[in-house]
Amino acid sequence: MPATIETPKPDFTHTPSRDGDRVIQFREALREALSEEMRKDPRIFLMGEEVAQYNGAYKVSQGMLDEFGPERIIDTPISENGFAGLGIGAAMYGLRPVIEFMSWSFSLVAADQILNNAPKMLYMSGGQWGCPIVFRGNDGAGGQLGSTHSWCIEALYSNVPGLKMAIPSCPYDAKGLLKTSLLDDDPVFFLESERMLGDKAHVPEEEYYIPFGKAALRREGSDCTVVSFGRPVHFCLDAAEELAKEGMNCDVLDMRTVRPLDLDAIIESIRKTNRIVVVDQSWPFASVASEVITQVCEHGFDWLDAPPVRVNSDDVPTPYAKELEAAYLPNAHKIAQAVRTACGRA
Amino acid sequence: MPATIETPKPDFTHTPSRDGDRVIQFREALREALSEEMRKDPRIFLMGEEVAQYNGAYKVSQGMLDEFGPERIIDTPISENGFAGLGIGAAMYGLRPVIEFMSWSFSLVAADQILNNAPKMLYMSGGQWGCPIVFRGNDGAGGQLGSTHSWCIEALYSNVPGLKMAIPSCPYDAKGLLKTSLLDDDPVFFLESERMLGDKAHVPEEEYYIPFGKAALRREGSDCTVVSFGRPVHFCLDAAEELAKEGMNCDVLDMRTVRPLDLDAIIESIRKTNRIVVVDQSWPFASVASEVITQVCEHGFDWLDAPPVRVNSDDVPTPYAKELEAAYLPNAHKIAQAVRTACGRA
Amino acid sequence: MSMTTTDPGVNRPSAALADDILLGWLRKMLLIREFEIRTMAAYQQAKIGGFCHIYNGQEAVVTGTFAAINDDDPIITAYRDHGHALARGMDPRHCMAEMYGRVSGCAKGKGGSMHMFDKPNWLFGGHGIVGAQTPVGAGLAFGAKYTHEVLKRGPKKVCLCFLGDGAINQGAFHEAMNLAGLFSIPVIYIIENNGYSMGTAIHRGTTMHDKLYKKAEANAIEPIEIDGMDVLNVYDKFKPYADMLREEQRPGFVDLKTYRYQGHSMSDPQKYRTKEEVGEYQDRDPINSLAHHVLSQRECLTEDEFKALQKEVKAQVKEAVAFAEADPAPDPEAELYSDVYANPQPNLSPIRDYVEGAKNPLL
Amino acid sequence: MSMTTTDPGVNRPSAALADDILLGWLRKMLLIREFEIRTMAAYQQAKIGGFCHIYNGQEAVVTGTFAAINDDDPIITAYRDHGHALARGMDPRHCMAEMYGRVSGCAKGKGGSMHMFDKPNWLFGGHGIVGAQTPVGAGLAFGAKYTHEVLKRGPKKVCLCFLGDGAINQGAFHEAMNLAGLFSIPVIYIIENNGYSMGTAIHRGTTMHDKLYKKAEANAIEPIEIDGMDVLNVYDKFKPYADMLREEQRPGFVDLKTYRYQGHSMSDPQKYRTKEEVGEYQDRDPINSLAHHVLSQRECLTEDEFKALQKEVKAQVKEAVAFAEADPAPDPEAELYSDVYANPQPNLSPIRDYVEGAKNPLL
Ligand SMILES: Cc1ncc(C[n+]2csc(CCOP(=O)(O)OP(=O)(O)O)c2C)c(N)n1
Ligand SMILES: Cc1ncc(C[n+]2csc(CCOP(=O)(O)OP(=O)(O)O)c2C)c(N)n1
Ligand SMILES: [Mg+2]
Ligand SMILES: [Mg+2]
Repeated sequence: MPATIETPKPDFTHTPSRDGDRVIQFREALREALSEEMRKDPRIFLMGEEVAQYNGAYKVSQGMLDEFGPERIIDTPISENGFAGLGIGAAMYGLRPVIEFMSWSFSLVAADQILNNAPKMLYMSGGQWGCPIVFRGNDGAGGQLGSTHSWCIEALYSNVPGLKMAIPSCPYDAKGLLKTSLLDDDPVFFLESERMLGDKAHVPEEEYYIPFGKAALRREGSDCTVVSFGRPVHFCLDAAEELAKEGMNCDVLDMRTVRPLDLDAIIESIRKTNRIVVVDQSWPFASVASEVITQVCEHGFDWLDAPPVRVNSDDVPTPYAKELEAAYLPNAHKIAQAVRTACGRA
Repeated sequence: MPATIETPKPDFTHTPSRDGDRVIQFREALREALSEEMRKDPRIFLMGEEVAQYNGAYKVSQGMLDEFGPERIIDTPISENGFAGLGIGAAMYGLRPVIEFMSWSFSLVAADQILNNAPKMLYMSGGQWGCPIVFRGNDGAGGQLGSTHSWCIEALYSNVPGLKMAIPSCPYDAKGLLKTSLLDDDPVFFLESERMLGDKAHVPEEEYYIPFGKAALRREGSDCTVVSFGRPVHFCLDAAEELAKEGMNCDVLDMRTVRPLDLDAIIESIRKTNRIVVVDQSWPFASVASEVITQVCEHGFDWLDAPPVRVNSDDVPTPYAKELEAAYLPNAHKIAQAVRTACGRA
Repeated sequence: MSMTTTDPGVNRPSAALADDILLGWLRKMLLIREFEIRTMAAYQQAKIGGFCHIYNGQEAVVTGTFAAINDDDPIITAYRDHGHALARGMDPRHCMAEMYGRVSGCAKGKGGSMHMFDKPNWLFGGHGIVGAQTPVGAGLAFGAKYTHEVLKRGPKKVCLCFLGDGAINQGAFHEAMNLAGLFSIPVIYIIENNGYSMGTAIHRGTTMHDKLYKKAEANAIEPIEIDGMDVLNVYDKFKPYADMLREEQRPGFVDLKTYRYQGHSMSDPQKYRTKEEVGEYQDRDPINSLAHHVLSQRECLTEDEFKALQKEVKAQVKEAVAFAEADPAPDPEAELYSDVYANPQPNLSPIRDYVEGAKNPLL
Repeated sequence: MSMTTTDPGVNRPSAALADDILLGWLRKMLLIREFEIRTMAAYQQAKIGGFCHIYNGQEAVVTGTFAAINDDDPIITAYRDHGHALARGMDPRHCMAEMYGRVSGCAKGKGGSMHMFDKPNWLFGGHGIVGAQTPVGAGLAFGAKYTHEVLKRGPKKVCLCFLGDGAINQGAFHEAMNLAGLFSIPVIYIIENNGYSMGTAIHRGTTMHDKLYKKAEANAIEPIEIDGMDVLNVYDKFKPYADMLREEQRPGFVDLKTYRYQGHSMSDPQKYRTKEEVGEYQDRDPINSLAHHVLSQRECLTEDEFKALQKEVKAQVKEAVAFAEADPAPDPEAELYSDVYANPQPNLSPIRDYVEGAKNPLL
């Protein structure tokens, strides 16, 4: 019988302040999370295209080859299905792999491994073997990368039971959520954004973990609930700022994980605001936005004074041209407009 | 410049009666649609695993090798990504491929081709090359096939713009919708059900086409709107029958295509019933059911007197054991219960 | 291609094995054969559902290869997996109960025929998507090598990853072979080359079907061909090969030629081959061959003992069926929402909270 | 491996070509080089967005292979595609306008640098997902063969499907090769083997990197190796090979050794190779080689004519840039929701109805 080594449970009680002057980039926060956990647990390794010698296509793993060596920071050929599956086998064997997709857009060639194997192994084996693995990489439009390179895979993959999904919006959360992911015993799909990797903010040097399924209230207001996750959270805050000038005040909820989804926080907010706008940078049809709205209607219908409104990317393949892409993506203007609609002021 | 050959537009004016005694199986209706169109258009060919010499794993293509020969009924190795991509290239070149997935569950290995290429080619090329292709096969639980073989891919794939998706519930529609798919200039994802291939009903011998985006009202009632597509439509009808005995009468809408989705028919119905239950055999999170509820809330919120209710498969990998699978799938009992809930009678 | 050859005579590795070992193989193969006969019967009575793939004819493959490796070497295979489970030591009762969809099944009835997992015996499944187990197999071997070299725990291992001849055509396998060749991962790909993938004879689906080893060589993997109808031959050829790969910690590829007597699955009319062809292979039946060897060559078994052995195995399988019949079905209330997450949390699903299920009977 | 060899002397196919043809090649290569120089400049000025992959150093590949086939043979390639578009005859103005994201771009600004499509010239893209074009290429060749044999229209064709050395490691390619070998599909896979996939030197990512032909042979495809730094050599080796495959309607595989002078994309610090290595290849620059040939060996061009040619090409590219600069950006109102469906219908989207967009400028 394979030996079982317990992974420590994350300590969620320690929650250092978000304020401070240790300002680092989003990518550095990710690296810090990875490195801290790798130092403690030799079973963790990082594998993906260009993660080692090239220091990461987006420099998330910069310097990690030097610290951890080629046995634990591993360059792969362009074989996403192959190395995702390899990670799954290694996880079943008892290791704790972190598989980097240079972009989640490239994970479609690995869809079978990541959707049919990782999230279902525990069930298919009747509880014998789980799959503690983290898949991570860039998600969403990276800036004029065109239609094959701009996937928001949360809409597709969140449908699948057995996986967890984290989508941080800021460096502080990136570190805390990734550290939690690395200790989790289930497959975690961790979605970063190329457009945010250079974002800077205070990140505590000390260790901390952010629990899954706990939304963060980024701004308070009683006129409308605005729900989002990942990069569009910033557009929501911009919109809220703009709307405040018009006398409309929003609760802005950053979900942080979409599976689990902190419905309680949303319901609590709409009990106050009675209105909701959901902002999601993926295509609309059968998206996380659809799901949030559905859950809100199922569980908070009576609190709603107006139809829920969603803001997604436009329902077209992501265009290349700057003007088209800008028109396509959610932005503060569209969100503000949606809030006005939700509040009957459009 | 490659020559362009116009494909005739389907004639939707001819709608033969659904009643009659030419009773054939669902699979025969599919075969009839394929064969009729293949006789008229030599550009159509059928490709997939075991479609030719074996006469189809599920006998949809029985006898077609004899009629059309090995150039047009083509057996492939187990290389879904390869032959789906091959079909896409052939479609771009000017042919009209029909690619059979033995099961849509096996299309995950081809996800990149069918989601990144087929639906986006027209856009990426700025209108130069479309992709007139039909992907078809079994979708949903086939009867104790376990978690990797029971996918309902509509939840995942319907998110993607550029594709169309048809999900017939009966032989009559199977023929008419597949014939329409074969004349369409866009990629059509055509979802059959192993559990229905043997279903028998009257199918007119003559040619007819069913337009996309037109739901069929399968039963009328004013107490609740029940929306579904594909196999669960039958469970909805059973539930409606049961509920009628309790004095509750349902509109049962069979959507027939989910992209396009006939929202107008749904709204029309809820203006009468003010209540809605959506039945979808896929997992709930970010499913077509979520989308239907969201669209209804966006466009028909004021008509709703009660929270919308959905019935999905349970949110777990599909179990093997008969009892677990039965508990997992939507059924008439669950649907009736959902309608009672929607009508405040639970 | 480099072929590992063995002397026909006394230098065969199997010649050095004790009689008991060979008798153990015979028992194993009889058990698998008998188990499958009962499986077919139960399937025909609709006691077993879903897809069900019978192993008859291929018994020498698992018996011979498993004999050449260690009990703690990881194993992974496709959906035609009853033989692997039994040969690896799974109690036939749990194997049968799984197919019956019962609580004492190896996966508590959640997996079924295609998904036999046995953690105590290092069997990592039973996988239904053709070819999908091949990168996972590389990962198991990677895990073993990493554990040995980086974590400094555990011995040098090899992973046996089985796949069918039809699975060769999945891109996943080529990615896996390239990774294995590149990283020198000790995974041994064993093609159970029974000549057909469903109704497709190998030459109709696979290029270079008579030189499959080229597919390995293209990925810097040293291949070997083995006739799999004779378990002694399988062991003799495979043992030194596996030993070498274990020692050198690098990948392998075995074109193991075998044959399945039954249809692809329980619903296969088998029009794609002749009765004569099946008969030719049955004339070289692996069980008969080994029986002949121990009865007439080694003479370490008498006819009476053989009959007793057959009887014993029959009884064991009969008991396994009775066990499965008597075993209760899983209770949806307790089992539907368990084993989905190792670490269940609130709000993971819009439907219900996940729970911890009953302990797996094998653990 | 079977290598198609050609005499070094007068029997070379290119020796029989008229001077004009070779001068046309020279012009083509100069055009590509100049175009890429301007592309880099425009990218650095942020006039071009997204990923942008420069073709410098590889010009002889497209020039030599395209010269060996017909204008109506289908072509498909990866994202490093400016050279293919220009060599195939796309007006540089539409090519540059595409990268500028303007309405007169070959994809009306919807595709960008990685997605150059040119229907009149049978160029089926520019594809961004590594390896994904390889089954599609098999499909184009299948389409051509089907059109010829089943529809009884059109001539025998070959499809050239280009891919990088890194793309070899995608499973899609192996599935495609097996299908091509099995169905005898006239697709010629041309590995533009520039030795690197991003920062990964070929031996670090690909087994049998010095015998790539083994990957083809494993799929019953007869391969060939060509040094791609000299366009005459490319043509001489490729022409008879392509002719044979066209005639016999079967697949090919070319390990075409070339080199890229620039980084992988515009944001590559290139720490994985030395300046010396780049210099060695630049010493064998394909443009210089051909210039030398026509100036000093064939003597069909004078120094003055060469200078005039260079000037003319410079002017043409400059004009293309000016064209792109002046061209308007697409109007989201008209173009965002067009070209999504060839047959738009109501209710396809919850957001808005799809529309017909402006006619593509190339059509
Ligand atoms: C990706 C995928 N495609 C198709 C199938 C359906 N299928 C199941 S088994 C099989 C044949 C496999 O043949 P082979 O690999 O030779 O194994 P054997 O059945 O002979 O043991 C097919 C096509 C599947 N399970 N997965
Ligand atoms: C499936 C997939 N994985 C990763 C990438 C990111 N990527 C783009 S180009 C590239 C390197 C490809 O190298 P090669 O095939 O040798 O082509 P070259 O750039 O040398 O022309 C990578 C990893 C991608 N586009 N698609
Ligand atoms: Mg087989
Ligand atoms: Mg390269």
